[in-house]
Amino acid sequence: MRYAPAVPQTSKVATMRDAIAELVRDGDTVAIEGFTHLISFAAGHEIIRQRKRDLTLARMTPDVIYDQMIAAGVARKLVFSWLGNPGVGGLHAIRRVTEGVGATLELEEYSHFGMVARYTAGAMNLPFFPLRSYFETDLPVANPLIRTVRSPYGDETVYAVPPLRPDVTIIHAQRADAAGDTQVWGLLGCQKEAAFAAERVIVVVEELVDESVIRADPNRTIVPGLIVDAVVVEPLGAHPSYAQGYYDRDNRFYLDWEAVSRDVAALEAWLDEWVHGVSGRTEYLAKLGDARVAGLRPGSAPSGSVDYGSYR
Amino acid sequence: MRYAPAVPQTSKVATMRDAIAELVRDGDTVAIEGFTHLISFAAGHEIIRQRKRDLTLARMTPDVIYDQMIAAGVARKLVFSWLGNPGVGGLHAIRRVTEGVGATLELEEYSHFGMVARYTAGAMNLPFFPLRSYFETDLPVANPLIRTVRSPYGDETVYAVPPLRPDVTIIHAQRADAAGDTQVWGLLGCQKEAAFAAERVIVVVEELVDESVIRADPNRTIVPGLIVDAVVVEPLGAHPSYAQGYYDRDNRFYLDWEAVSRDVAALEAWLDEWVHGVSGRTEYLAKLGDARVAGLRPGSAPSGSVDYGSYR
Amino acid sequence: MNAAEVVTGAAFSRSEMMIVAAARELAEQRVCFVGVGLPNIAVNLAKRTVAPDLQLVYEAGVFDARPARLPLSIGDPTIVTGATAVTSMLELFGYYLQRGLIDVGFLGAAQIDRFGNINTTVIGDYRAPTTRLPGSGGACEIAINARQVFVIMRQSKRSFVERIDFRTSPGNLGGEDGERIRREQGWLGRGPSVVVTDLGVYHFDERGEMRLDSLHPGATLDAVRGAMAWEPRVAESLMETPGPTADELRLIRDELDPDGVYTS
Amino acid sequence: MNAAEVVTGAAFSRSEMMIVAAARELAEQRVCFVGVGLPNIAVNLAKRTVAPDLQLVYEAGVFDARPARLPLSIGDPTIVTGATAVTSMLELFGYYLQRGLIDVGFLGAAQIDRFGNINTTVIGDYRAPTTRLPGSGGACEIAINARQVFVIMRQSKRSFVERIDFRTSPGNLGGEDGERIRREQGWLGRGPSVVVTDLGVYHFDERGEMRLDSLHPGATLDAVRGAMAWEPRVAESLMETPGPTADELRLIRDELDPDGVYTS
Repeated sequence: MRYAPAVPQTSKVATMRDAIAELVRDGDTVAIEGFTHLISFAAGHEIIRQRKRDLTLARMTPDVIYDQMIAAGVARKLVFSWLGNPGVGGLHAIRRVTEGVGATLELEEYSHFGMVARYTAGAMNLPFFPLRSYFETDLPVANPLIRTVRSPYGDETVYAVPPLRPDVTIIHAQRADAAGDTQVWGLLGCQKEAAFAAERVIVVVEELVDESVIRADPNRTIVPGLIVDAVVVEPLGAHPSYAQGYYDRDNRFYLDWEAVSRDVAALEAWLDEWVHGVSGRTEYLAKLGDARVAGLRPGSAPSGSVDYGSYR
Repeated sequence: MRYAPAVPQTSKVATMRDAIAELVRDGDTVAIEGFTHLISFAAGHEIIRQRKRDLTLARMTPDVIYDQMIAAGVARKLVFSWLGNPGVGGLHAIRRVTEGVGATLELEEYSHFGMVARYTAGAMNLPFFPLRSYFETDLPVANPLIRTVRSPYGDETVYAVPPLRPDVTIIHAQRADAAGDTQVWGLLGCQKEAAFAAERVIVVVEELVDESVIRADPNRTIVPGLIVDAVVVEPLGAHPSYAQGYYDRDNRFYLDWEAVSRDVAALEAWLDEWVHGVSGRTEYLAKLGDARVAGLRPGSAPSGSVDYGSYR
Repeated sequence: MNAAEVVTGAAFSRSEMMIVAAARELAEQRVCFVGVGLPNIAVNLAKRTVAPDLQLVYEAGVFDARPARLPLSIGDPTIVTGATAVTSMLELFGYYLQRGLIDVGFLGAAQIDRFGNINTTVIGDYRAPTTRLPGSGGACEIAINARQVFVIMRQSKRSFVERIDFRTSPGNLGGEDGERIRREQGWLGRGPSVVVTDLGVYHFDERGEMRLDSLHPGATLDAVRGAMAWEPRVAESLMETPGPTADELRLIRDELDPDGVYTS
Repeated sequence: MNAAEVVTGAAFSRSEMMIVAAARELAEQRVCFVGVGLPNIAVNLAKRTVAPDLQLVYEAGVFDARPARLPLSIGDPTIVTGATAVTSMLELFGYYLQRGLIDVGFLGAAQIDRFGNINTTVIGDYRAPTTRLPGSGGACEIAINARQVFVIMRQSKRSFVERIDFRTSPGNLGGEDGERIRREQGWLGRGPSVVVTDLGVYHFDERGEMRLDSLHPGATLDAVRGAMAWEPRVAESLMETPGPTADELRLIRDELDPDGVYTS
């Protein structure tokens, strides 16, 4: 049985420059998600280059990329659950604008499960999501959006968080087709929830693949093209974070960031050199050098194939 | 880097007879889950053979297997969201005990999303799960456990369902290791949620595989051995339903069931011949015959392999 | 379609005409949630004719299925192999349907009233029914959350009733009152917008009431009135539904339903 | 362990002793939720020594990890490759942690009080802190939902305080009042049960207060008192922690932390 030849789906493949220019607007709530791996540094840098302003940045773990973005002045507010340079230490640009009486960055703070639950409420179009966190803590005092809700079954009272609905969610993934059907393996984080919760979605990928690759293994798809507005092909776009199966974390970078981030002048110089000083990811990678990238490649650990069966 | 030689994990592999005898008790709430595929007919038949009584049977779609179990008298109550012989028609044994004033089977009825949400609340240890179903319908009237809950953000009121926590959940899967780490591809239904919600879990599989097969592709694992009490190896244990990649639905069986199910005597004779008259799945399959099984095998449609990378 | 291709006379059954008319309503639609039974064949016909890019969503957890045969049920393995995405049902109902990503929910019904309220639960009293029907399945939430709802069902005085015995899925609320209810409860959907039967095609007017817009070839207004329990509103410009094309009939008979399960 | 293997004197650092003592507490435990920082190395040491069958859960969504190297962070790719299961964080926090499947949540802390209440949010006033710390991450829900909580941290008058500046994660409620609160709010966990520092090992008494049960080699009660802001309860039968074995030190120095990130 054959289908009538379909009108080819419009490709959503775009350059990073165009995707950010068209889909990220001053004042937006922007979520760049990816827990430890698949963090779209490439998109963050382009947002800095285009000098976006007044963004509310949402992310479970504002790490080095948000330190860079906040240092560059794109944000007015941060919505988060853990703030740090993972495995290394603090984020000094963010500390400078959040410590003391002159703090200029507005914070809205949850726990990890609270953030996940917020994205999930957004993805499910629910007015709230219930959870058992926050009992006997100061978090609901610090953040009045963490509220209680009484169960309609018995007396139990649990906490609730409100939906988070980013204007734009940006995720990095191993592969997608031109329509935006996106697959990830390894850590899944909250990318699916953050994408479904958003108004607009940008997917950045290591590889653009034919639709048939996606359709051969539909259980790996985390985001359908249906909700994707742009597909940006940017290999190594998650450097210095990692992409499972493609490259390791560039730990030297994370270690080096400690000193850069502590020193305002050094940080400015870094942004000038590595963000404003390059036109995009291709130049960034050329600057980084092949040798450094080669050192990040992992050995092979194939998943093996399963059979979906052909049913005609 | 090597691990100290681990104490070998106790194998959970059991016969169906032992698993059902030890883990399913009279009066239990039992959920055999699997949406259209991977329905554990083998476990249902063993429950009939062991003449379990007073069960509350939960399942989104009570189909032929529950028609057989209810005809055999194992159940006092049914918790469900859709009742029928999929693609064929009604379930006449169930209709006989639910129609008219002499109805003897207690019903507790939801919609699909309501049932999924109940399992999810059970799996998450939540006192309720909110959803936007049931507005302007008679379902909350028919089932007073469907209640409203007011959002702590604004005036919005949505519906809620209570957690479903089966005493035993039984799922069929393509493969597991001896510790019960279980992988499924194709439809995922609500098996994961139903398993995590349960007190005890029985997994029935097409194939028992080495732990290394599971660990090669951890994203495919839907249920960890941690929550599994018994692993039963029962190839074709989902017949006449299907197992993605292994066999197709035996549609002739579903069509034939219409006439069998309408006729009390025919149904009794069927149970005597195919359930009580065999000692277990091996005899059932021998009776069924190789030719019939061969006709159900699909062609091949491999997923392809992805690389997780080796990080040492 | 090309009128020259239209098959006339008794060369097609009323069920075939119903399925063809239902499929044609899907032209221009993008994402369709496929219900059990008749919707399954109508939507699969649309995918092969007027709406090749239609993305089929099955409640079993499948997005953008490309079934290589007519699925025997809405959980058939043929809807999985070659699909774009397979998800848990929690995500399918939560992230796709309740999130508002479904353009059309396509449902069948046992009973319907003039406002498109649907009963698939019981005939008679809920506690002691004369007929126990399947129940909601996903219909209740599809009716509430899909942007619009299409219904396909055979029409009779028993199915087109003044008052349904049980409201499984809410209808077209219509009017200002409906707008208010939707707003207060955060509904995304507009409810039923099309009902296709074996006699004709109905849409809904501004008050949310069903209106006969098209009569199938061979059907008459009297036949329609004889197959429903209320006096129908009829469009001023009542049309005749163009009959099935040879291609549509071939697809139904040779590919989709060679055993005549849906069309007998 | 075999006492003959124990390394004595200054052949190990206080940090090494702390990590070793923390790892040993995991003997007999089955499922451990691994927190950021020091817990990561302590748990990975336990997996190689006293608890080879320990199933490591990482909040990144990994169950039963078998890291081939010390993970650089709790989301390192080495915790994924070869794991038993990888799930979304919604499922990890919901189906594993909140469901009550975690035996031990292993946390670090910036400040702790005598009842094990933990602060990882701010030093100073929340709105204008002198030091902005990372915040909860998963710690708040781990403290509430894990069956018990182990804490590893260096001890000082700044970290062991009379009153923490912000309560990020609740402590050991203790006593009848604690039981009531747990029951009313449906808590599954008992809160902190072990605190391991660079000076000793504490458990909690029936009122939920920390009690020094073991002093590390070379540490004195005076040193302990000098490194905390309240007068500690001390076990009548105060023990000396057996020093690290050569194997434990080799694992830390050669395999787990060759660069001395955690042990310097």
